[in-house]
Amino acid sequence: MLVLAPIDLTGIGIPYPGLKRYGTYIMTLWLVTAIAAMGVNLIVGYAGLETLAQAAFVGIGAYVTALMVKAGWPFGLAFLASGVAAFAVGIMLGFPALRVRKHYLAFVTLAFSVLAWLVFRNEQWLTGGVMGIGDISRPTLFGHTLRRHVDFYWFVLAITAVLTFALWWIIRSPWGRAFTALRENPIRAESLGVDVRLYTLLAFAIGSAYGGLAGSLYAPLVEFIDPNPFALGPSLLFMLMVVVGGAGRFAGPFVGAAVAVLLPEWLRFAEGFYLLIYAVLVMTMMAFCPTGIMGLAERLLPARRRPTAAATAPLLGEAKP
Amino acid sequence: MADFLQLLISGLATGAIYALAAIGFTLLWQTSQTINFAQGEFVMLPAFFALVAMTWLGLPFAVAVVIAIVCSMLVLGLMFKVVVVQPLIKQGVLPLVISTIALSVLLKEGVKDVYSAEAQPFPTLFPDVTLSVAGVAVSLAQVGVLVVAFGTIVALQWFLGATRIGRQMQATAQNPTVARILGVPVERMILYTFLINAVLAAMASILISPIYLAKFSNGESLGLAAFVAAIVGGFNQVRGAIVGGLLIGVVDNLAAAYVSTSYRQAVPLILLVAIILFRPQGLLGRREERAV
Amino acid sequence: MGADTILTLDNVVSGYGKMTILNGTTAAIRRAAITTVIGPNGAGKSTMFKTVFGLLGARTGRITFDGADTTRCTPRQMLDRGMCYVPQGRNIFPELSVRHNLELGGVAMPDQSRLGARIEAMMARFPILREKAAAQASTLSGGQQKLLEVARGLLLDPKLMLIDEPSIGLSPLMVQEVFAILKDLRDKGVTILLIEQNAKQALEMSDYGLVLEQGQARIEDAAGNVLSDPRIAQLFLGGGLAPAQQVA
Amino acid sequence: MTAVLEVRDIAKSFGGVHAVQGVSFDVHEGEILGIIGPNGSGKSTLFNCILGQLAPTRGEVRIDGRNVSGKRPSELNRLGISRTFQLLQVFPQLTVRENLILAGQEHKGSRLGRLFGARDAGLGAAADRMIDFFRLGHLAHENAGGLSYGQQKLLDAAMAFMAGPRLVLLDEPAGGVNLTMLASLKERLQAINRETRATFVVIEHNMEFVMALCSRIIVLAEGRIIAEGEPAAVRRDPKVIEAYLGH
Amino acid sequence: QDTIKIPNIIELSGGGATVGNNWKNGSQLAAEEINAAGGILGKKIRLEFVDTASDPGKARAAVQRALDEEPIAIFGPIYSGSVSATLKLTADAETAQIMGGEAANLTAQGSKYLFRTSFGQNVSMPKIANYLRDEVKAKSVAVVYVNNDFGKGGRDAIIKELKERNIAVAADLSTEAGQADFAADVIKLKGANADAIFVYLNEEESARFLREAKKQGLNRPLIGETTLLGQKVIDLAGDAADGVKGHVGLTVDAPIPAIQEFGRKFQARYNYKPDHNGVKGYIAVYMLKAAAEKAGKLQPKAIAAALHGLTITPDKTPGILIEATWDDTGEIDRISFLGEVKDGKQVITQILPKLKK
Ligand SMILES: Nc1ncnc2c1ncn2[C@@H]1O[C@H](COP(=O)(O)OP(=O)(O)OP(=O)(O)O)[C@@H](O)[C@H]1O
Ligand SMILES: Nc1ncnc2c1ncn2[C@@H]1O[C@H](COP(=O)(O)OP(=O)(O)OP(=O)(O)O)[C@@H](O)[C@H]1O
Ligand SMILES: [Mg+2]
Ligand SMILES: [Mg+2]
Repeated sequence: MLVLAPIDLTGIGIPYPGLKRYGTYIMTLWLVTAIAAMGVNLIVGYAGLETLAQAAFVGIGAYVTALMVKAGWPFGLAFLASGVAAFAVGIMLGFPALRVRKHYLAFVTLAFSVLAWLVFRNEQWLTGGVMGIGDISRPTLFGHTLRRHVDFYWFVLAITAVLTFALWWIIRSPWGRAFTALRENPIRAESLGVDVRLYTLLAFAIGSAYGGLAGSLYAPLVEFIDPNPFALGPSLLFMLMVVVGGAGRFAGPFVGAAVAVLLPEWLRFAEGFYLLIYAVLVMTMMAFCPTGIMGLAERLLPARRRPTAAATAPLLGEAKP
Repeated sequence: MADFLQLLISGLATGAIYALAAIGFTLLWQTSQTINFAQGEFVMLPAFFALVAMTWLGLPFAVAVVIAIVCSMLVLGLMFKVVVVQPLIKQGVLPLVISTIALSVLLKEGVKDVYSAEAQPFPTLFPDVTLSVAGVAVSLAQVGVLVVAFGTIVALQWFLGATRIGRQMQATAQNPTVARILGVPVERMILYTFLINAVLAAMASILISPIYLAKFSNGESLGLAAFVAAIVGGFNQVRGAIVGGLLIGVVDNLAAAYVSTSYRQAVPLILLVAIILFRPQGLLGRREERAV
Repeated sequence: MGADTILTLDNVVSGYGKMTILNGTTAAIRRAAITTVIGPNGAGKSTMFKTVFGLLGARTGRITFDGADTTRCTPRQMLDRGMCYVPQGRNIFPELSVRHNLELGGVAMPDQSRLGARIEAMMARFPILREKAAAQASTLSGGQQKLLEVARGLLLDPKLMLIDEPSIGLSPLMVQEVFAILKDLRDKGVTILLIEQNAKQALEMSDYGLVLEQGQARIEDAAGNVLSDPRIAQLFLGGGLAPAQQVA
Repeated sequence: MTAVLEVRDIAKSFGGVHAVQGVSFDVHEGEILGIIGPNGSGKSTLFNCILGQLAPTRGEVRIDGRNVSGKRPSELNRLGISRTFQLLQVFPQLTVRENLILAGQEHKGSRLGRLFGARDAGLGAAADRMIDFFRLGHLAHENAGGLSYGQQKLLDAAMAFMAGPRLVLLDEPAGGVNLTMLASLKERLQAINRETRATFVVIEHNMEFVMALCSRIIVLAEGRIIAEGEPAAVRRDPKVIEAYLGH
Repeated sequence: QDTIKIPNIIELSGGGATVGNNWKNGSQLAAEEINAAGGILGKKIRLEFVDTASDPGKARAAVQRALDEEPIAIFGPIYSGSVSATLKLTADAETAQIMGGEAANLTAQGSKYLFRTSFGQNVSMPKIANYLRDEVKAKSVAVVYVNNDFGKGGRDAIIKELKERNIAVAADLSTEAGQADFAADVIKLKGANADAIFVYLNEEESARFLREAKKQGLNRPLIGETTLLGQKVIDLAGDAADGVKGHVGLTVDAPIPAIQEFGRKFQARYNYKPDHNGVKGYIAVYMLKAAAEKAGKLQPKAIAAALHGLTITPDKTPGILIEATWDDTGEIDRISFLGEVKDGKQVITQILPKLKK
């Protein structure tokens, strides 16, 4: 049986020896999902904003790539364009939310999520509507086609590595600190010269761009796209993934995506009931370890003594922002 | 003109459904500062309690309704509070929100696997009569929903604002630690919140299932509509739910008739964004003031 | 321990997570007197209050209140036994009105019929609260919010009142007013345990002083003695601050 | 002497509440100005209007003679104006040291440069000095949310100094701070004031602190200035005693 | 190894859950019968059900996985989008994919390994169009459809057929899956003044639509395809369903004993009446059995080859219910029905012969 331990693979990047085409496919899907989830983690975990539209951004990336590739553009260009498109839409979407308080960004993204889905579905001339777009070819690299699953897996792994490094760099830079400041206390941050509007937009747009980039890889991975995976429900699942993995923890999205993508594998014996089990697991997880799997790991590995959020929360409302 | 009236009336009737579902959002927001993403499923589920009572146990409808309400209080009230909310109330909003997302999956899949994936007809509390007033057709069930929605919201508004228990519930939401210091039975207040929400959900379920049909996936669209209604009306005001609900119902119908059927869902959402931009506290909401 | 102690801490240890803050604290608080706790920032004063009131579990040691062991009591049980607590910082219900905030202070009052009268009494004492009775509490100024909190804490008729730095944010006039009320209460037989950084003024009206440092009670003495203790003056009373001037 | 800060006829109403009703004053370079007044007299509201946190109903604020009305707090901060808030405002889940670095980083280099530059934006040493000064050394790597009230208050004040500001507005920096620390805080303010000619405006109810620190005091009551002048003179003013100090 | 595993990659959750569960129950029933009767070529079969969550990406993953284990055939998906996303995989693996999609374009994509279990819209819509022209004698038709791949595909197909027959399209209304309120749609239909209305919605929406139509007194012929005349819609809509007419591809109410017997068995086992997706799942298994027996071996490529041009008759394979033939694009051909709803019952009024006989 295929019991995948994702940790074995991230480190060395070698597809599991027993993996067949499907295994490689699933691993690739996991990476793609993790890229999008990293974006959500930046928005939700670090900057403390809320997004219910990541799937829509994945969709934007997927459609941009599909259309460009079908029109004969090289994949590299389509990939960049997908990121840029998602970034730009992210900025436009962030603007109205700046006028108001925190939760409203979530509401705006929720509305956007549904609107984007409607556009994907209704504008058949462009997006193929409910029939979707098929036959999206995989890129070629130096004249070498990545049609084979394993080749494409390596390609995606390389991109994931680059994107992971980039995000890690952003988060450990002063920008990352500013993002955290948005989460913790935007008013105080503003008074310390942190341009809250700009950083809010940046966090949201960068996170969304990661969604777009993930979408750009998703389209050639599946070789077919239609509006369904870009609806509101999947956006919620991205949030869920990130929090289950551990919001605000760097490895969180990878773990969360692994759970979301690979858990159905592990629960295969349960057939139709796997969603039930998944839901129960998530709820139990939240109840006993709201900091997610990475939070749990930190707690269990005593090496790093860093009080968790729960332990340091002031008992009285003293520091309530 | 008759068409317009028909659209308006139908929209109001559907809007009352949304309002009933939206009350739960505002109630939970006001009393536990949580967004319950399972609210749609909360309204979907009780009808199935009644169906189980009727088809599996062979009980008459009236008894089944009572059973549905009691079961809802146990499952959506007591169990939800003890199993989901209690461990999470101190952990901030995000884990709780995530838990409700998972819960919505659980309820939906549970009903599908345990009962059926098929839509089920559901008996109505009101006789199946269609009234025709000035060329406009209205069914009695719709009127019933409208009246009940209004009544409930008025009662709830009064309860939260004008009774001590109601205010203790609000206090618990706004600052549970201080509420505890002052001796507010915080646990009990949270429980009340969820019991009330459960009863409301059960009522909504029983009222709307004859129109909507009982189906495991009903919560999806209902939840979204209710959510939008709650924001439009004003998240922190129970009476906002009714205005928001009715407005969304009407706007949705008018949009389908006069804008585009394939973009009808978009119009309430655009309204939502407009509201957020120009009146973020919602139509009836009050401004939350003083940030510094 | 004489009959005149109402609260005792016996080797109490407590803290947050892995951190131990109260480190074997031992103290005895006299009945019907004002005791002021002073100490440097981070000494564990507030932690001591939270532990006494049952918000923070004591890891070891024993706390007795009014003759009974209350080491494991919950806040609600402490309230029912006649202790109330006004915490440090800002602790209002921001979206409720001022009147409703006040009213919530009386939740634990055994005789609810007196609540209205008590609220009236408080509003008479602090007219600004009456003026703003219908306003949302979050719209009050910083000091007004603290005042609201103090007034809310004074609603009950406790045997012992824990009050953590009530003077922060209050204008001198208001501080005098609050201290006067505390003295009145003491005269009626209520025990007051007070934390103050405004130490001189607080000790001047207190009966006893308790100096807490690094989670341990270093000095327990009559307020006058504490005030005149040269070590205290140097360590805690800010010897460097405006030595010549004394405020009226 | 040039006025660093000119406040011209600022007024702010919330619905029917007239919190500030036409306040004007100048603050000169190198001055330490105290603002006192009864609770609810409009002091914090005035600060919030000056610093762009609230839009005043009317009036104008000038920095170095330039009208800055309508500028956002972060823009003002980058002009060299920093502040503290009356209610505690730290970043609870960042460590003390991170709090301090954050407080200074937006003043270092360009935004893009910060993205590619050092992790601590070159502020590590400055932060450590600040930590030592406020005797928070043992807490440097604790989350700020776990500090005691007074410690957070000190941290809050320390953050206001991280960027080397020219003008600092402090809203009740002394509340809850131990008197010994308070004396150091006062000395620190005075030292900075001497060395960099930084200007301070301080709202405070602790009269000893205000009297010892400030060279001039403005007294607000019901949103208006009722007295202004040398500390000693203000303290003797019967209007002030009546409204604020008591007897 | 005595049992062979056959993967069913179907919509068990998400928008297609109802459809997928019908298929699941139908195919399970068939598998049990076949196993009780000795299996396929002496081997017992075991169906494995894998959820696509109604998402093409997941469907693709699941099909990929199933193919890695080299099954003799793949069942599903049912949503046409998911079929589109997966048909290349099965073609590459040279494995028969017996699926439930009805979109017209599926069989047009040149896969030699795709097989329908019901009429594609490219077959059913011409029949409806003929019916509208010949029986209803409509000069103008209003179309109301659900805006998903099922409804949109049907809408595109019917409009093409109507145009070819010079029938005007008086209104073209899309509705949402899960839509509750059809007041606006009915008003628009009333305004359109068409000779007939073609309704192409899912079950619940069909029922809600019919109720609203009755409430507002929409007195035009309501014509549907299979779903609209299904028992489920009749149950849900009550007397509002009376009078609707249309074409029925496959129905448990067909006046054919084998089908009715199947309906009873299904009802007894699962306690509800199957819709045509239940029938699709059921016959899928029998298709496989017949093809494997024709090929004489359990080898994927041989089975697929055997299905091409295969006619399965109920006398040899009773489970196929009605004689059916597959051409070399995988299109199914069999008889179908015209029917209407009378007094809460579906009544078959006419049997339409196979297209090619
Ligand atoms: N919620 C908490 N989580 C972790 N540590 C805490 C928490 N609250 C306080 N501490 C730590 O406990 C120590 C004592 O805190 P406490 O609040 O009791 O001090 P205090 O004497 O009241 O000081 P202050 O005069 O500043 O109010 C501090 O050093 C602080 O770091
Ligand atoms: N958002 C608001 N809405 C309504 N009234 C407000 C609001 N903010 C402040 N006020 C009122 O304005 C007045 C001035 O408040 P402000 O906070 O400026 O007082 P302050 O001088 O800082 O008092 P303190 O010394 O108590 O901090 C108060 O009466 C207060 O109730
Ligand atoms: Mg303290
Ligand atoms: Mg103030």
